[in-house]
Amino acid sequence: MTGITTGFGAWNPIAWLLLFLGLAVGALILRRLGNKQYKKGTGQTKAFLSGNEEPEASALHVRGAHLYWGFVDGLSAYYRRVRAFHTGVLSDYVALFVGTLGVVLIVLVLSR
Amino acid sequence: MILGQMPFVVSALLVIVGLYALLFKRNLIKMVIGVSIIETGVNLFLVTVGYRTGGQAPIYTYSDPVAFRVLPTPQALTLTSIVIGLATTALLLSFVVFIHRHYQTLDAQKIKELKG
Amino acid sequence: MNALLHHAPVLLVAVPLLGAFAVPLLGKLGANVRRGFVGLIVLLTTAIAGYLAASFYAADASPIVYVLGGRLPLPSGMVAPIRIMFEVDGLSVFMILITALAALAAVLYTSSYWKQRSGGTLKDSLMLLLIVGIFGMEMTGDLFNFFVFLEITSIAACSLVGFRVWRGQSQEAAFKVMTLYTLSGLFVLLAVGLLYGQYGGLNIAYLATMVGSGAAVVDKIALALLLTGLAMKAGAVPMHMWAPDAYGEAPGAASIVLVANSQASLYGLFRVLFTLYGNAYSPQTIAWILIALAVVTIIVGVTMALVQRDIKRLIAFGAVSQIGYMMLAVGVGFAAMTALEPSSFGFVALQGGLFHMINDAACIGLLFLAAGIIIRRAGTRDLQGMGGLAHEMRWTTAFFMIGAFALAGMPPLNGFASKLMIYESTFKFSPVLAIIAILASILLLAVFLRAFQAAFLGPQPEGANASQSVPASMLVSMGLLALVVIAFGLFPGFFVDKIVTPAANALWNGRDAYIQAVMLGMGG
Amino acid sequence: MNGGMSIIVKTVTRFVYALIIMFGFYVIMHGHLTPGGGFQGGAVVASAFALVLVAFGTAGLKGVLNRHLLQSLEEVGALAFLGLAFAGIGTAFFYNILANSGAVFGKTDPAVLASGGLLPLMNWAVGLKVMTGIVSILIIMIIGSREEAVE
Repeated sequence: MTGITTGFGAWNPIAWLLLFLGLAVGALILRRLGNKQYKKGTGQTKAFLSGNEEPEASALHVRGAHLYWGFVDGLSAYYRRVRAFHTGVLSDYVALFVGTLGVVLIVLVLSR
Repeated sequence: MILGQMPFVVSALLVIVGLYALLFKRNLIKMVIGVSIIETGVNLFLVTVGYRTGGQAPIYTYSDPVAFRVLPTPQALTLTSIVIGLATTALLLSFVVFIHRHYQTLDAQKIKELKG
Repeated sequence: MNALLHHAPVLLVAVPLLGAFAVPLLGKLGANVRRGFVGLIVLLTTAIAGYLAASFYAADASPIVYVLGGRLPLPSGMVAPIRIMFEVDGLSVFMILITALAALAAVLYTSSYWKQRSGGTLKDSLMLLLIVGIFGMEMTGDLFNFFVFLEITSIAACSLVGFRVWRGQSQEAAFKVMTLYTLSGLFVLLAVGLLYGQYGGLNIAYLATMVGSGAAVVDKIALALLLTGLAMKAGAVPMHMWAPDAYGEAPGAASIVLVANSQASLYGLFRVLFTLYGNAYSPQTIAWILIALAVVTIIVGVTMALVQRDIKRLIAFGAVSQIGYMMLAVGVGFAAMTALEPSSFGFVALQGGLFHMINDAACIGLLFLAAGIIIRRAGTRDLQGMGGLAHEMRWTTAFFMIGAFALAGMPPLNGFASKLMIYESTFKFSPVLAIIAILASILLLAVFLRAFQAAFLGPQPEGANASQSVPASMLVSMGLLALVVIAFGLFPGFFVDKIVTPAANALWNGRDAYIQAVMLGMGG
Repeated sequence: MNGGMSIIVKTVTRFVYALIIMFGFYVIMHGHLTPGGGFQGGAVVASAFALVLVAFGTAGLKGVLNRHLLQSLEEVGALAFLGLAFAGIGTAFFYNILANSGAVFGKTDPAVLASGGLLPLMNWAVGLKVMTGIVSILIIMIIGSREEAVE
């Protein structure tokens, strides 16, 4: 009753949750087995940046607008086109609407 | 026969004229007028669809009870659509008033703060 | 059949309409009276919707016909059924549930949102009018009344978008949206006129029996007008430009009702394709038009969302891409249904697409409501200028996370269940489409992680006004949606069985039942 | 705008506007018998006010029309319409309970003003809503454009 079958596979969230919880418990157990010998507050727990001083968290923080800069830059050819496509001019909106209507109309009338 | 098709031709022309205004006119008021013209074209089309040769107007009071009367549905549709058109035009024009107040222009090409 | 159940379809429209007209009068008695009244009206409407749905599913899920100003059977001697009718089948009930959920969440949220600003009276009135229009679109059995309700939603929705008259952008958005909505409405009206001229009737069931018997070109032109006009109102690329403007500029609570409005247009599209036209004209072509629009919508929606800086526009582009998933699933379903040998994966695709509609309404609604709080707290819509809100807004953070993860299809939330159904059935149909859908879904997760990181993590920027606390009613409203998201996620089988399958059945093989419900009610 | 138009327009308006209002009410009243009805009649009545506004400027209507009163009347018209629709809920929404009943508006013979059941009442309700609605749209738009001139 809780799950769904798609005809090729099945999905049961309760079973998934049980599995997830089991794995989580297993992971915690593994973590408990780890080494507790390190000393807090010393160099052992600090980030190592090639020996440089670690900057403050606020200076390291990447704000929202800059996230995925690399991804967007890599696709810049696509983004240039698709952003130019969103002109913000009402006439273009209407033109796209009427153009789509025209294409759909032609395809439908030509189909048998 | 061709004359009988004239109203359809005219309504198609009206729609095209209205679309022309929407596509190529830069003044917002003219674009609103374009919307109104398309509306008129569609309304004319609806009225024409309801026309039957020799049919009487469906006004019960004065018509001969056995007369061949047209179905009043298209007229009712047209009236409803006119009423809706009035509301739409009023709303569009009030937006234009406010746009002019904020942007100091009515040029559709310049009103594009929202893009991308 | 008792009286309340008998009148339930019309009451769903009449009660909010009464509310919309009475609110301005009651508003003169004071804001609290008005707010209580609006809450009462919406609760009543939701209760009627719930009751209608419960009785509908408890019975044999056959279509209910309600004749305004008369009764079935209609007077004898008519060729076509000339009455204003509501016809409610499985799909309508499903859409009614979505709308009721959105309306309830929006009104709960809004009950405290406008305390500081004036003009709440008009906003409540418009919101109720929008709800009236959406319910009407989803229930009407008459093509012309579909147009009328479409225009009601257009006018109410655009007034809501342009409600903040002190913002230039909101006026710009409202003007653009109104022009496009009007144009689409006029195209729909033109199609209605064409069909009326051809067959002399407006009833959807009657027209469905006649389509194909007249001039094919006229039918096809009408179909193209209806398809494009309704796809535009649903927000399909390349006609989606209005959607980010409208969703972005509408007040927070109105955005969720606007999403329900888009879905109602999608409902209209499905009704036209499956019930009105069936497989009268080259259904494979139509299905592929739908699929092509859907693929472009998914890709453009999600990639544009990735580069938005305005948080509401970001969510809005996400909403656009989700419309693509629904169209993809239903397009695949339509193609499978009208294929020479219908195969069961098409039905799964339909189920998935419809299930995704209600999931999308809940998740996108949750995100828009959370975004409203974020904007109010951060004092900006720009992702660059906000941050660190997780420190003091634990509930909002949790709700935003639930909405984002669910929409991006993370197990075990509801978005995963519906998307899984879409992926697997689409994969069977065409692997490339499924791969595009999955990749876009991953990208969508990245989009919302970006919004989440920007708004909630990191240090707070200078000058954030941290004094305001989130009103309880907003948290309750978001909690309601989050509950729906989690419940649908944990028990997808139950909900698919109960509410989605009747809706999918109405599309898959319910055409005859829909027609018969009206045509058998005609006098001899 | 405040000065209004020329003396000719003003004089003609004085003659005509009452006639237009009367004609509008006639159209509303006979909505169930002849072409026309609530919306058309209401629009005609509102056009009389529009004429006065154009001829005399905004000063012409100052004090005569109160925007809040107009909006309240508009809501009353809408509620009356909806209430009449609810009146037939025993059978169906919008069911015409008065038609052919022989009672107040229920005369059965055609071309009588007191026929048509709820229809004439609905015409009045719609007429009230439309005339007040259009007049308040006019007033609001004039106020809107005037503030703009001040800026």
